[in-house]
Amino acid sequence: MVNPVEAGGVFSLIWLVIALPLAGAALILIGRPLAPALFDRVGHWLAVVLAGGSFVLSLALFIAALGRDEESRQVVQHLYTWFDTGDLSVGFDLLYDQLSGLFLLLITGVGTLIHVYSVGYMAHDERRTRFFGYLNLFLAAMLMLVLAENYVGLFLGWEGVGLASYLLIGFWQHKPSAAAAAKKAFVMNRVGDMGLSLAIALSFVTFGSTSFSAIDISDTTTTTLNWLGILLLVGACGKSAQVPLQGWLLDAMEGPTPVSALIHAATMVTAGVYLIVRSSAIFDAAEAASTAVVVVALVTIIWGAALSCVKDDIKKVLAGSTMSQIGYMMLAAGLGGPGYAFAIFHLLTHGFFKANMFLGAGSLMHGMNDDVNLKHYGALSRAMPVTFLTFAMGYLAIIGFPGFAGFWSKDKILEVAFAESWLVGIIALLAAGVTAFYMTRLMMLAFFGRKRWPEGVHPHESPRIMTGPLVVLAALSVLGGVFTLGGWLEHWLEPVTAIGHAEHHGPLPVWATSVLAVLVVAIGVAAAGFVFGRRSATTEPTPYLHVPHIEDVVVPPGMALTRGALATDKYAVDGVMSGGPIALAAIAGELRKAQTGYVRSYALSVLGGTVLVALALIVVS
Amino acid sequence: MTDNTTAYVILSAILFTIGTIGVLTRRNAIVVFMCVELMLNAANLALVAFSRMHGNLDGQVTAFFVMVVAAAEVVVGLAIIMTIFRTRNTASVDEPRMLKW
Amino acid sequence: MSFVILAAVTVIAALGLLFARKPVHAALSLAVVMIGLAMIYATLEAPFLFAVQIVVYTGAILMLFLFVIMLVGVDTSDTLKETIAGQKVLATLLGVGLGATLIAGVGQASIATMRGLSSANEGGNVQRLADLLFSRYVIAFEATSALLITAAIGAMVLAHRERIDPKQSQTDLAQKRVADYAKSGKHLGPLPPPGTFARHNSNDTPALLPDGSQSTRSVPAILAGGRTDEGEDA
Amino acid sequence: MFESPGISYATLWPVLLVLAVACAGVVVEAFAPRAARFNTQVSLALAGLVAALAGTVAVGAGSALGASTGEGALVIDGPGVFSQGLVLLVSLGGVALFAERRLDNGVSAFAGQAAALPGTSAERTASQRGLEHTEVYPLMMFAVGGMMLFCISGDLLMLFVALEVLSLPLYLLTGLARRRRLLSQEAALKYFLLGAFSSGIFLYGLALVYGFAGSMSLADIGEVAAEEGSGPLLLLGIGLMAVGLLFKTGAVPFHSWTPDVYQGAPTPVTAWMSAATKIAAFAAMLRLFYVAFGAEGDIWRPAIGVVAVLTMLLGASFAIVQTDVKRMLGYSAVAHTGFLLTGLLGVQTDAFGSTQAVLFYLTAYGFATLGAFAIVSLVRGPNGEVGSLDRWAGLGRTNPWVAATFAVFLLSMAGLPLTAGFIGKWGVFAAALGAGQWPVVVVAIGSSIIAIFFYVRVIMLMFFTDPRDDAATVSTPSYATTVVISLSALATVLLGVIPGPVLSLLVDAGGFIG
Amino acid sequence: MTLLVLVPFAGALITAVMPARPKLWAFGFAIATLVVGLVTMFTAPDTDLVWMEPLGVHWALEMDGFGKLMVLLTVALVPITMVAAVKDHDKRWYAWALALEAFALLTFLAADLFVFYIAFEATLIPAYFMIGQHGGPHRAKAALKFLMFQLGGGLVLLGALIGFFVVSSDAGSPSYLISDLAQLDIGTTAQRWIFVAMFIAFAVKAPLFPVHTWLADTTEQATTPTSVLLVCVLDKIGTFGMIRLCLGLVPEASAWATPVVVVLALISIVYGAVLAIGQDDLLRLIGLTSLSHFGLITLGIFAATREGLVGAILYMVNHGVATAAMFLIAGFLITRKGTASISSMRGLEKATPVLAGTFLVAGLATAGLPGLSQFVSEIMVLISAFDYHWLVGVVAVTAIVLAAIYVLWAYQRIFTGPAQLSRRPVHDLDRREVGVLVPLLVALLFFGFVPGPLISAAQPVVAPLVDVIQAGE
Repeated sequence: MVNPVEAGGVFSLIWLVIALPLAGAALILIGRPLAPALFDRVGHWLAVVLAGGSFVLSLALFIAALGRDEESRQVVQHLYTWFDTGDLSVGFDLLYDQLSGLFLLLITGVGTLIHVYSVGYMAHDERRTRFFGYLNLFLAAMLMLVLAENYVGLFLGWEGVGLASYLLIGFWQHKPSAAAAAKKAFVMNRVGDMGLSLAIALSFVTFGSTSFSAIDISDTTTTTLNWLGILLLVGACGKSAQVPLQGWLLDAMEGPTPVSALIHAATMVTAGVYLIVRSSAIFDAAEAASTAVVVVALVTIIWGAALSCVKDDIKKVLAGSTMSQIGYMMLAAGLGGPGYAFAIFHLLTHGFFKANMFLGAGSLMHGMNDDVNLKHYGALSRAMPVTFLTFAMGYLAIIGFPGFAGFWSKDKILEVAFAESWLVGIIALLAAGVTAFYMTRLMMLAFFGRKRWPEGVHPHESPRIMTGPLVVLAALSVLGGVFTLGGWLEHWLEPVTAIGHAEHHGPLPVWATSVLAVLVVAIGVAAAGFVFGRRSATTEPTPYLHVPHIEDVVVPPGMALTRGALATDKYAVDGVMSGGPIALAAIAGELRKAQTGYVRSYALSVLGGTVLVALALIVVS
Repeated sequence: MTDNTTAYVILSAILFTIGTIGVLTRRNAIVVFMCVELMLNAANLALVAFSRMHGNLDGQVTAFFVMVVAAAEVVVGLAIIMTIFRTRNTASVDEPRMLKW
Repeated sequence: MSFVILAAVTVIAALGLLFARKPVHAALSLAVVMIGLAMIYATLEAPFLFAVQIVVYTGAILMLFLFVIMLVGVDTSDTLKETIAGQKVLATLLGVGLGATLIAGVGQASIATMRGLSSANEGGNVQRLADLLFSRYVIAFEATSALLITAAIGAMVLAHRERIDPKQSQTDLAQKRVADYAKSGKHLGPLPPPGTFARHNSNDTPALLPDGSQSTRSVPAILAGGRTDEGEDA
Repeated sequence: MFESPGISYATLWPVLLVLAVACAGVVVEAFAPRAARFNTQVSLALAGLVAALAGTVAVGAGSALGASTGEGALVIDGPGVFSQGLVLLVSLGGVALFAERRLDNGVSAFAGQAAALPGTSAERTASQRGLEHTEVYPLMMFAVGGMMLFCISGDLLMLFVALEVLSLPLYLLTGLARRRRLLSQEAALKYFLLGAFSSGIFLYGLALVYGFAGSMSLADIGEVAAEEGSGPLLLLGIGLMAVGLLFKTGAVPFHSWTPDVYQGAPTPVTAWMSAATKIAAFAAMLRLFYVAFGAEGDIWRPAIGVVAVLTMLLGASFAIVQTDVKRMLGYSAVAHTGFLLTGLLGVQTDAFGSTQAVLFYLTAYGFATLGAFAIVSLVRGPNGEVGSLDRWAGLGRTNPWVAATFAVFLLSMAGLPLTAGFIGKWGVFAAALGAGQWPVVVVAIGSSIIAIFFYVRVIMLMFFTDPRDDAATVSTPSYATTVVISLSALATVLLGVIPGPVLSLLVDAGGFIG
Repeated sequence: MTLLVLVPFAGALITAVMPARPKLWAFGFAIATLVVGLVTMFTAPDTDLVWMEPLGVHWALEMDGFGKLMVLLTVALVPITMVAAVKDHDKRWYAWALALEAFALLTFLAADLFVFYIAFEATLIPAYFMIGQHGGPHRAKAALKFLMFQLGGGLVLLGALIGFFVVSSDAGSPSYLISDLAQLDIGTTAQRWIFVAMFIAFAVKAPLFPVHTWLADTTEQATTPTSVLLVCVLDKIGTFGMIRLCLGLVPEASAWATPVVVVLALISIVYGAVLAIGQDDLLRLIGLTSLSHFGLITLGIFAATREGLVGAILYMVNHGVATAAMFLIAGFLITRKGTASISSMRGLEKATPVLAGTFLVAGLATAGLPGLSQFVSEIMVLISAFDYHWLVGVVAVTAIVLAAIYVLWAYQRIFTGPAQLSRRPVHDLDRREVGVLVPLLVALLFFGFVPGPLISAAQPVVAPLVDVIQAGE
């Protein structure tokens, strides 16, 4: 429920949170072609400083919000009216509330770390400055997404992150695969955006506004709300890589690794979860839509986990895992009630540990000459100790090792899942086991076992500037669980998600769920250890069954359709339009032969006409 | 001697028809032209008959004019036919057909 | 009764126009038609037209026709075989169709019986016609003069060949020839006949002069150069 | 018994003057020395036409308008006088084109010796000596006189005589081309035979109408028809008389002479004839159909509508496939007849009715066609005019001004806004639609689209196609042709941009009277 | 206000005859027109003079908010294209461009239907010559096709024009003033016929499926500055007419025809985009995207809600700017590569990063990326389409995916991948070219975030239309 107060004090600077990175992006992208030397020298630091500034500001806002009483923590800043047609009025409004406050911290925090990391990671790229411009652009868009006070503003950010994602995935454009992946990501996102666009339209038609504060379910039929929910879900599926729109995420790993960490793990892909939590008022009243969310989430959890089990590309393993984990978040959000808070909780912890692991993977690649194939790794724990240790923290967090961040957040989700139904609970539980399995596989293949390095590769630890952020993120992966102490997060988010502390009673007591979870995870770890623990020397790719994705099913007929349309246009439509004259000319060409040149034929036609006219007159009279 | 105009008009219609058919079927330009004259004569007959029917002389005057016109037309027509004949050595109306299509 | 006979005669004579192979015969049958019509005019209280029809139409116009026929070649005769596909059939069909329409229309119309011209002709047909001609129709009458002048000019333009140069007498020609010879040494005598001493006796083979050279002048200009081409410059 | 007819010479003198000039021309031909004939004839004709035009304007502005003269034989009404003036205007242009001698090495477009056989040395000599038939001027003046009478004929006899007076000189003029004489003679023969045939049909119709009404006067016929209702005699008479007039205007299926004659006739003759004949014929047709047959409107409108539809469709379609520019313009003339007939389907009103529409269309078309054919006469190759459109390619690059002016005429014929043709087209369509003739209007719009195709194709050919090796060139004309082309273009544009005065003039002129 | 039409027209004449530096003169006149346009927008009173009295035609000009937007678009785009055209167009093009501008302005200013029609048709002549005199090898054919389609449509419109005259004469004295025509009480049948005639004409102009086939041929053969003026200015007359004349004069018939029109618009949206995806010729591609966009504009118009109409009007402006940028960028690209074939380009980003960047921005603008101006209008249209019927909204919204595909796939094929080895070095944009694009891109960005001025201009025009239509329903 959004019921904000006007911005004042430090909150009148909300806009600056977006403006800082935006200014960075603008400066760098426009300035670089004008003054290449200058920007190549300082451009990346400018970006880092602006991102950091944004983080500091976010922190200040968060502290200010903490200092306020609960009623005035939701703050809206009206910048100006974006467009207003009389009926449809959309303000350029920013909303700072408990939810966006957390996101702000996550985005700017992790974002800043990744900026710093990238300074090292991209050091040798000649287009590094532009990379930072894009990163800043992404930050601005993502912040716009979470700060917008209405769906249109959200959509602005939503598409903005899509654009930034496109630019960054395809950053190495000279690789056709990267360019294709970038396009694929944008297009599939746009498929989701159709849903979001329609949701905007429907919300306007239903509520007369696109503002979050205008959402009022009292006068609205359940059908409408269900449709609204489903449309939002379609949007969320696209952005958050949920089945069936998941296909782009693995390809997106073509982008530089910091991008994968920032966009395709920590922030952008979680926008779908944000969207659903932000629209909790709708989903609470839309039973069918919520169920749809749960179903999509469960499928994605399993699908993502399964992918991770068979991929040899370390980034793809992590990407699959991301899908799966976002599935957990969606699951929680779909289950409603306290699930919203748990979804956000998992989102935050996942942001930490997954960013950590991605950056770790980047560090590994850095050491391995950009090789991403796990089968070429092995025994790196000694070669790259810092990376190993920080990665291990992330590993423990994701599998839910008790005490680590992931343990707390996943546990909560399993609780609500079991509270919903046995089936949901068990699927979620088993998937946790699978998570443990594939992550252990990754650890085993990368850090332990035999060296399977290709020739000429000499792994080495990454520079400080890269390991620094790793350490910070590792720490957060360990400590992320603090948010949930005493149910703080649930309480904090309560005004946004509009749920009370509805007691949820599952079939199992809470402690039993935790124990079960630990047990299942242990089994997963053990299984993986058993399978991959031996000193396997194979570098053969792991075989797997290729299941056609939706784009595989849609694209060939789509291209056929295009070709068909082209042919139709050329021959049928234009044939009729332009063929008319041609046919006419042909007919006339034949008919003109009637003009034989014989004067008697002419006379005949005169006589014929005479009879015609005479008869016509007689007949008409 | 009939007092019924219809008979005269029907006769004129028959002559007119013969004239038109002649124009269409004869190839000698002079004969074609004679057929046109027959058509004019048919019209004259109708005019004279109608003149008597209506009891005024307008028809007769018109017929007279038609004769004058016909005379002029004949001169021009025959001159043109002669020209064609001199260049092509034929009086057939089918012969000159460079202009077509 | 007289009408029936006259009608029959005129129609039969008119049909002659369709079927006579020789133009002369066609002209003669047209003469019969015209005289027949003249007689009918007489019965229709149009004595002036009766006279004009015979004098002007038959006597002058038709004679003009005959004159031209003679000029064009009195012996030429048309085959009645049709060269344009379907022309005869269509022409007959349409012609008869038109005739039938006319006859049906005229027959259907309740044409009043003749009012007669006795009152209109009072004081003489010619006088009354003259009255009309010079009052109501005087402008038309004047206009016909334009028509006749046009016809005269037309005949002149198309048929009269104007002499461009004054006619040259024998003396003029002889003097010119000598003058040419004095100026350019042009041969005084007549042109060498074509083919003389030539291998072929065809007209386009130049004659051989006594010195054995070829005389281009012996080939008629029309054969040497050909006629100027008609039509667009191709 | 005899009463001298009341002839109002005050209103009639322009016509008489033109005929008198024609006669004077004949006298000149007989007595003036050869060298003086050309100049005398041209100045005589021009002076006569200008004087007649001034007279016509005076009559139009005077109070005598609306009277009939010569015992009803002639009717001096607004539309009649307007069309007379129009005939005189285009005839002035015609004389100028006739007098053009710069294009073909100092000789005019007319045969040096019409009696000399084509291709003989006699013909060549005549050409070399610069001989020409100055008789064309009196012939033309007779035709003009006939046309002027045709415009104001108040009875059937006058109509017939005027028709012949205007036709006979045209037959002759058609056959007098200097170049390509075989074509010219063939055209003359065809025109003559078909013209005589159709005037025979016209005459028979006239006889039937007289038989119905017992009077020659158009006004009387109208009255009788209104009183007694229509009978078969009248209907057949209307039909046959319509054929005669439709033939003159070149309506389908009476059109077949048009392309042949337009192509075969000397281009100046085509230029003048295509404009003037159409004006006179439509003026007469409007008068006949509105005054004499006005009461039968519901009966003849469908028939004329069918003819109009056929004319527009076939005229436009056939023009598409033509390769000779004169022939194409000939078929386009057929199509324009269709549009004019569409206007004829309307009704006379006291505001902007079909009379105004048709007369404006004639004005627009008259100038456009005069100018267009004048330009055709400029485009030449080594052997005279070049008709083949292929060889017109690239004219816009070599001679942008000539091509642009030609384009203006074509666009006016196509009916594009800001040219006179547009207002004309708008007018006839509006007149027909106002009378509820929407099916014809729909066809008219469709045929306009077809028609545009061939006009635009020529423009494309001139401007966007590369010239061929044997491309035609533009000869520099004398002032006469230049002035005609310029004024026609000017009129075409002016009437398109500010048609108001002419439209007002037409509305003030009112409708045809009996 | 007459001055606004006369200045470019005089400019055209002067440019045509000026022997020295005609292009500079033309540019000067274009700038003068821009200035006059801006001044007129705020100061000039309406014009109303009797032109052809018997026909009820007035030389009547007025500029409402809608007209202002269109005038602004026109007077701004002409100088920009002139700068873009300077290298490979001669003075004829400049003269015709000014003539085109004059007539296009006249259509937007006309307060008299007859004047509108005259200008509507008159625009075709300059356009015809502009296409036919510069461009690809088959330009003559393309010009002919263009003109035939347009004149065909124009003649159908003539039918409507005459229909109005007949109705207006029957009602008393004829008048072609649009304000008078709006007062006419037209019978249902007549109204429908008139609507159909007008709609066909405007559908050809705009263009809509299935009368769009001239578009791709024309844009393929014409030079890009020509295409800019054609697609971004001239085609707007079609949608302008739909609002001003279809909705404005025959609202009941418009409502009657809406289902059919909406279906055509939907087909255009999807069909145009699908065709664009399959194009190898960049210029054809851009042309066909416009088909899709005109579908959306039409959809917005006939959904006939406040936001739909405002959205459509905005869309016309924004599409004008975005597509102009697309065409010009494509033109710069083609002058470098000597071909418009996408398949013969690859990896150009490396050599021409700025060109690539501008292409992407303009492309994404046409794809309706939020933050760029076309988004605002697109979302309004989509909302109103959804409001009209949810299924319509669902079909229309596919445009955003298809647009992403055609823009990004083209970008991918042209700019990404390994750089091509080329004998001729390919240079990035020079200063003139950047100068051409900057105003357009700035406008795209500015109106993306601040569409307020555009909306407030459009709103007063839309309000009465919506009132009439909603009252009718």
